[in-house]
Amino acid sequence: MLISYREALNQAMREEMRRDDRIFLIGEEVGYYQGAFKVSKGFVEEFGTQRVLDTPITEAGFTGLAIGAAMAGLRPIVELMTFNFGILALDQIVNNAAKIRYMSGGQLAVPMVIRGPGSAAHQLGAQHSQSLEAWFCHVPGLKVIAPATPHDAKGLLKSAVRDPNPIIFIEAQLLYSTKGDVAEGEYTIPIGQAEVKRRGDDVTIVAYSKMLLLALEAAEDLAREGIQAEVVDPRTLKPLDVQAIVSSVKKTGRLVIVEEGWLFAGLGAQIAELAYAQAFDYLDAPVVRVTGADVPMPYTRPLEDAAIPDRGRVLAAVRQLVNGP
Amino acid sequence: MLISYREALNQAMREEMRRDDRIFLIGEEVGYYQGAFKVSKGFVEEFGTQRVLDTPITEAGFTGLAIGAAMAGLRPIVELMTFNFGILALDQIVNNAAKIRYMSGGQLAVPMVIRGPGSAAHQLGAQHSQSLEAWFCHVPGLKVIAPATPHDAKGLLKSAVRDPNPIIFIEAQLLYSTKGDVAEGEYTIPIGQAEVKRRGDDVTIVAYSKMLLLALEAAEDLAREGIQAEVVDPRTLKPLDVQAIVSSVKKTGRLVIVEEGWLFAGLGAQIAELAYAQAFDYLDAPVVRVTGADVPMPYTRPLEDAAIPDRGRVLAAVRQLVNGP
Amino acid sequence: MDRDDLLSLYRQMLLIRRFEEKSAEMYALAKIGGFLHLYIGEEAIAVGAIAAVRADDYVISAYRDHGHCLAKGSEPGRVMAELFGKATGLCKGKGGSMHLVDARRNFMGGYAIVGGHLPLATGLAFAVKYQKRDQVVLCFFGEGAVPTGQAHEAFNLAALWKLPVIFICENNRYGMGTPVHRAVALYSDVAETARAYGIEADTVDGMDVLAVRTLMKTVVTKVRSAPRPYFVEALTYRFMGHSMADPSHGHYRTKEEVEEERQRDPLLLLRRTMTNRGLGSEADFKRLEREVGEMVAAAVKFADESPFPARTALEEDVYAE
Amino acid sequence: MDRDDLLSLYRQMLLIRRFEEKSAEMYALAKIGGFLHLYIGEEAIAVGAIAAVRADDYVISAYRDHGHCLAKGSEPGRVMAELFGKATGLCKGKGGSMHLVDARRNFMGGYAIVGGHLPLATGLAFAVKYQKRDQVVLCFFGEGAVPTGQAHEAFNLAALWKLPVIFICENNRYGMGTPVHRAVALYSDVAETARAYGIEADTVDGMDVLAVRTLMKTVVTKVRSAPRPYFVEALTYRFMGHSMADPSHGHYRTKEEVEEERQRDPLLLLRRTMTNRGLGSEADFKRLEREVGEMVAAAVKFADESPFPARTALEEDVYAE
Ligand SMILES: Cc1ncc(C[n+]2csc(CCOP(=O)(O)OP(=O)(O)O)c2C)c(N)n1
Ligand SMILES: Cc1ncc(C[n+]2csc(CCOP(=O)(O)OP(=O)(O)O)c2C)c(N)n1
Ligand SMILES: [Mg+2]
Ligand SMILES: [Mg+2]
Repeated sequence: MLISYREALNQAMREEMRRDDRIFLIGEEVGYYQGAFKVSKGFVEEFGTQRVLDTPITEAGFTGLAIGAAMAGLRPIVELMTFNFGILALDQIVNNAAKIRYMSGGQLAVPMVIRGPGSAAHQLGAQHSQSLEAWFCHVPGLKVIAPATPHDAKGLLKSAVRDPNPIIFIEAQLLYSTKGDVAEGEYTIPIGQAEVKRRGDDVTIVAYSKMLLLALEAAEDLAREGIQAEVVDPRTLKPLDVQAIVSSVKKTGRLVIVEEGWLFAGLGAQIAELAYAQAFDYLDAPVVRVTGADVPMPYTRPLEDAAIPDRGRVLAAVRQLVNGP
Repeated sequence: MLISYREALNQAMREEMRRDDRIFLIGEEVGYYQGAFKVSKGFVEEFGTQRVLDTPITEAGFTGLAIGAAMAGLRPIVELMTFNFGILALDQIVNNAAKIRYMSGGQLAVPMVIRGPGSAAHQLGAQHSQSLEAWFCHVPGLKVIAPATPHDAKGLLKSAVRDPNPIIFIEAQLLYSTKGDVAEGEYTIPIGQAEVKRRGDDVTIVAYSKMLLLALEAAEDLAREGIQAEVVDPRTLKPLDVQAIVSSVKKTGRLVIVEEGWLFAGLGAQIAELAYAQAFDYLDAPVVRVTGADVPMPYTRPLEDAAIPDRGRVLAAVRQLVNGP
Repeated sequence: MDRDDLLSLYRQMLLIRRFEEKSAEMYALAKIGGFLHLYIGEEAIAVGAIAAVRADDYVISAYRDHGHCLAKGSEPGRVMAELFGKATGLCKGKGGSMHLVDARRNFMGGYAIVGGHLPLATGLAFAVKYQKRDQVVLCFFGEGAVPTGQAHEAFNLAALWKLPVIFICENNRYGMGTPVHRAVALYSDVAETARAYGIEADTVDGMDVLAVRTLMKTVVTKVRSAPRPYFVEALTYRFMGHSMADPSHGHYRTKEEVEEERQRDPLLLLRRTMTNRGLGSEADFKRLEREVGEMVAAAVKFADESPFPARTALEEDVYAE
Repeated sequence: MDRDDLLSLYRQMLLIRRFEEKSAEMYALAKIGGFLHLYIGEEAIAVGAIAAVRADDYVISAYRDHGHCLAKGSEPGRVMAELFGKATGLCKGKGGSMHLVDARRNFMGGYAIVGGHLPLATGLAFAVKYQKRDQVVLCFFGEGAVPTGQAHEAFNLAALWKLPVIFICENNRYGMGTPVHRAVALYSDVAETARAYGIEADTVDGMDVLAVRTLMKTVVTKVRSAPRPYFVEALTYRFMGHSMADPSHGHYRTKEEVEEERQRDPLLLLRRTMTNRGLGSEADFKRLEREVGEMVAAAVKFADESPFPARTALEEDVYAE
């Protein structure tokens, strides 16, 4: 069935909430407003205000509340209107959600999903256009998922909701309306499994979330030039499926990593380091990273365009890597 | 003059506050209590409560207040009792301090220093033992400094206070009482300059903050085995002195990075990636990272010891790299 | 209260109104992107409050900031150019609608993290007091910011240290689609929040520019003469949707409610007062309409003809030298 | 109020007192590391409040948590073993003094980020209400947490959604070296903070275990029968330094002040009441001293003889399966 990413998320949550009444959805405007990006359309109508909770603007408060509820046996889904506001809840996420199981010596668990859009949309400016996955990925105790397609979004969100750990589930405003084929019926996708979205022998492109679409488009162009790119989508960023990436790199000998976040200390550095360390003798040339510019996001369109990876930059990176400078 | 790291910081701030009365110190217990770690000993007595401000427990509030004061022309030094509590001020640091200059198109500046101890001390547990430099280093608009010696601490803190940008200045509880030679008289150390703390030809060890001391000790042991390690201390983590690291690696052909923070998406990944990319043909073997374990910090001593890099692990890493497995 | 005075207030409100109506048009034409939050219906607060302060007093706001910026005296052309993302914009196109800054006029910016600028405002006031100057700080924010932890930390610090900051809560009854009674535990009196910190607080009809200015003059005098925070709750209503992405009414409020509130349009109210008192004629209002119309047209022209920033601007202004 | 009842309260306070005195000794011997925050002087609050609730009610605390944990019924041996960092500790040695957890007893933990556990408490209460159970949540914290944004966000949510959480502010007059009047704008009545959210609030003598229990019984009955938050300010004093790293007095309070407050030692007060009413004899107190002394000695022995966790424990418990 061909549905949008938004609809896929909606289905995943709806199915899970029907299955398990410990699950509730909490966040700003998730109820009457149907979600700032309409992901929870119809929820308050179906599940009522006991299970679909509109909150005041208190990210630390309601995220912490959800953690407490999870400790007491519920299964919260927290919607952050965007992950930019997640910074305000970071103490709760990092010092409580991620650590409570360990600090308690395994007595407590914090089964919850914290989801919402990360990364830039169009011209939302510096405070509303950030890709913060590298921060979350740094933190032991969290799992981080960033699906790119409706199919993956649905299957992974269902797995996330069933997982007994705190999960950061990163969507993207610009993905919500994209469409894709989603399997009929009940399915889940295991957390921690990458997927090769396109096969190829000449170069490996690792890309996730929005950037996967870019990579796949670029791969089409490259194919016309005779360059067969293998596109690997980690889907889960932590725990990362290192094996999948390394196998591909061993085959192609070349790696390009596309990420929207800032370059310095971005997640791509970690992916690159792992590839270097585990496929050192297979790499024909240094790994190339295509990243967001190391600047706060400018509002104006031409500069914003220049700050975010686009197809041209991916193409240029691959061509230079394959054909030499 | 041989003084402690604590005393070096105290001197730096004192000299700067005498020089420029726009500078004030703000934080929890910085005044009457003389600082939780006594770094501001004598300050409230010398500068008065107008310039040395004890705050309530409101990290977001007082950090934001300092940012506002900086926008209006003052030069705040914010002491975070520890950087763990900086998570609560992260929205202010990242969304305001780091971005205001850019968002205003250069109209405003935020000259301030946010300082305090990062990393673990002894058995303070998961919420009080975190090395968060990778997060700060990821953010454009911030500079990040993490000096290891009293001399560097003093010279860099003075530079930081004079810099017109927001600076994250990371100290360490276990460094405060360490002693070292500090130049007499007025001096500053440029931000962004690494220093080779020990020369050697066989292997490069990059280490900063507390980990530098470990690396230097290990280097002594290694020298007795005939392995000459070159120890490079970046001192400033952002902007990183890539050149200094790369030159050393080109000479030695081998790189070990020692960091206390969590492995995955740690700063060492970025340093490694840069070394690989810029010294690809010079590296004889993959870069080795010695890092904190990817777990919340356990309280109990034996597990804490196992979670934090020690001399043994540095030695083992270097030996394996140099002698092969 | 003389005629020129009232005409000037009217003119300022009219400028904001027409400027924003034009912005909405330009948004529809994709000349403006991102989020555009209109202040239409709330103009009396910015104009009334800023009319009560000096040019060197500080103003800081949230993302719904066009009104405050224009009331502080920024050139409409440079504001519009900023919305267009042009190099001649106040912030060279880097800030946009939510992040207008005019440092020369001590307009210290619009901020898009709800509650996040209240600590900044407190810091501006701290600097004033530290340097023994006598400015005051006006900090505008919506009632949606009242529950945020950052607001509370700011209130406490401002009260503790007696900082000259006037917190102006623009209570337009909704934070996006959330009515205030679903967001704030003590919703019948948002100002009560401030009193819990010992901060003096008043509530005013935010549709009545004269009432706002009168109250603010008293407040500003108090705060300037003896530094301390103050809290003003201005009751208002936004006539448009939360942002251009939202309809003006929907699940959370009815068309009828919006229509009813529009009867209390601040421009209408002032105009009625002036007409009743014989302090403004049809001709005056026509003239103002024309003048303001020309200003806005000129602003659009300026913005439209200005160049986008060069690609090299991307890496500039990240760090100060 | 019968004799056994009072003896039991006394015994609990005594256990906490002797347990902590012994911890201090063990800290000096480096058997315990890290931060050790003693509750000595404040025992009446944990004991009085927890005596007013059921075994299945939730308790959550900050880092000064030995008292709450022991009052909730945790085995002293396992608590001491945790402080020793042993595998037999409540949290297998991974939590330590600041992060005791005893999930079986619904003691949901000690937390070391000031203010950070108030949202958690609110969430426990949310779960109770969501599942239509009738437990209450006791959330203990110091007055230093009152200015934190996280506390305010929690108060607002609890009030808005009428969650059965009782916020118990242990006002010992200092947060480290900061007296309350330098931290809270309205310091004369910390409970006022809660009233700004429409939360009912009371203040009680936190040195008087009977007063605490009496008030708490009323409060718990109210909250259990009609879920809603409640705020109790318990006035108390810590007799020791902020943690073992700090002296008991210093720049921020005098030796005389500490001596004076020690006259109101909660153990002393209860003992006096019991003696006056003829509900406890010297022999009783001697017996309790001996019994408690033995328990504490046994706890130390257990802790001392227990093994440290194996190296393999390092990577365990990061994720649930
Ligand atoms: C911390 C944070 N959370 C959420 C948002 C998303 N958001 C933007 S505006 C808004 C509503 C704000 O309402 P109010 O403060 O009343 O201002 P108004 O829009 O009514 O002027 C929300 C939830 C945000 N910008 N910041
Ligand atoms: C957010 C945060 N900031 C700072 C600290 C450091 N700190 C630990 S305890 C404390 C004082 C707390 O005082 P109070 O809440 O009154 O509790 P008490 O120690 O008196 O029981 C401070 C500042 C912290 N743990 N968390
Ligand atoms: Mg509003
Ligand atoms: Mg206290």
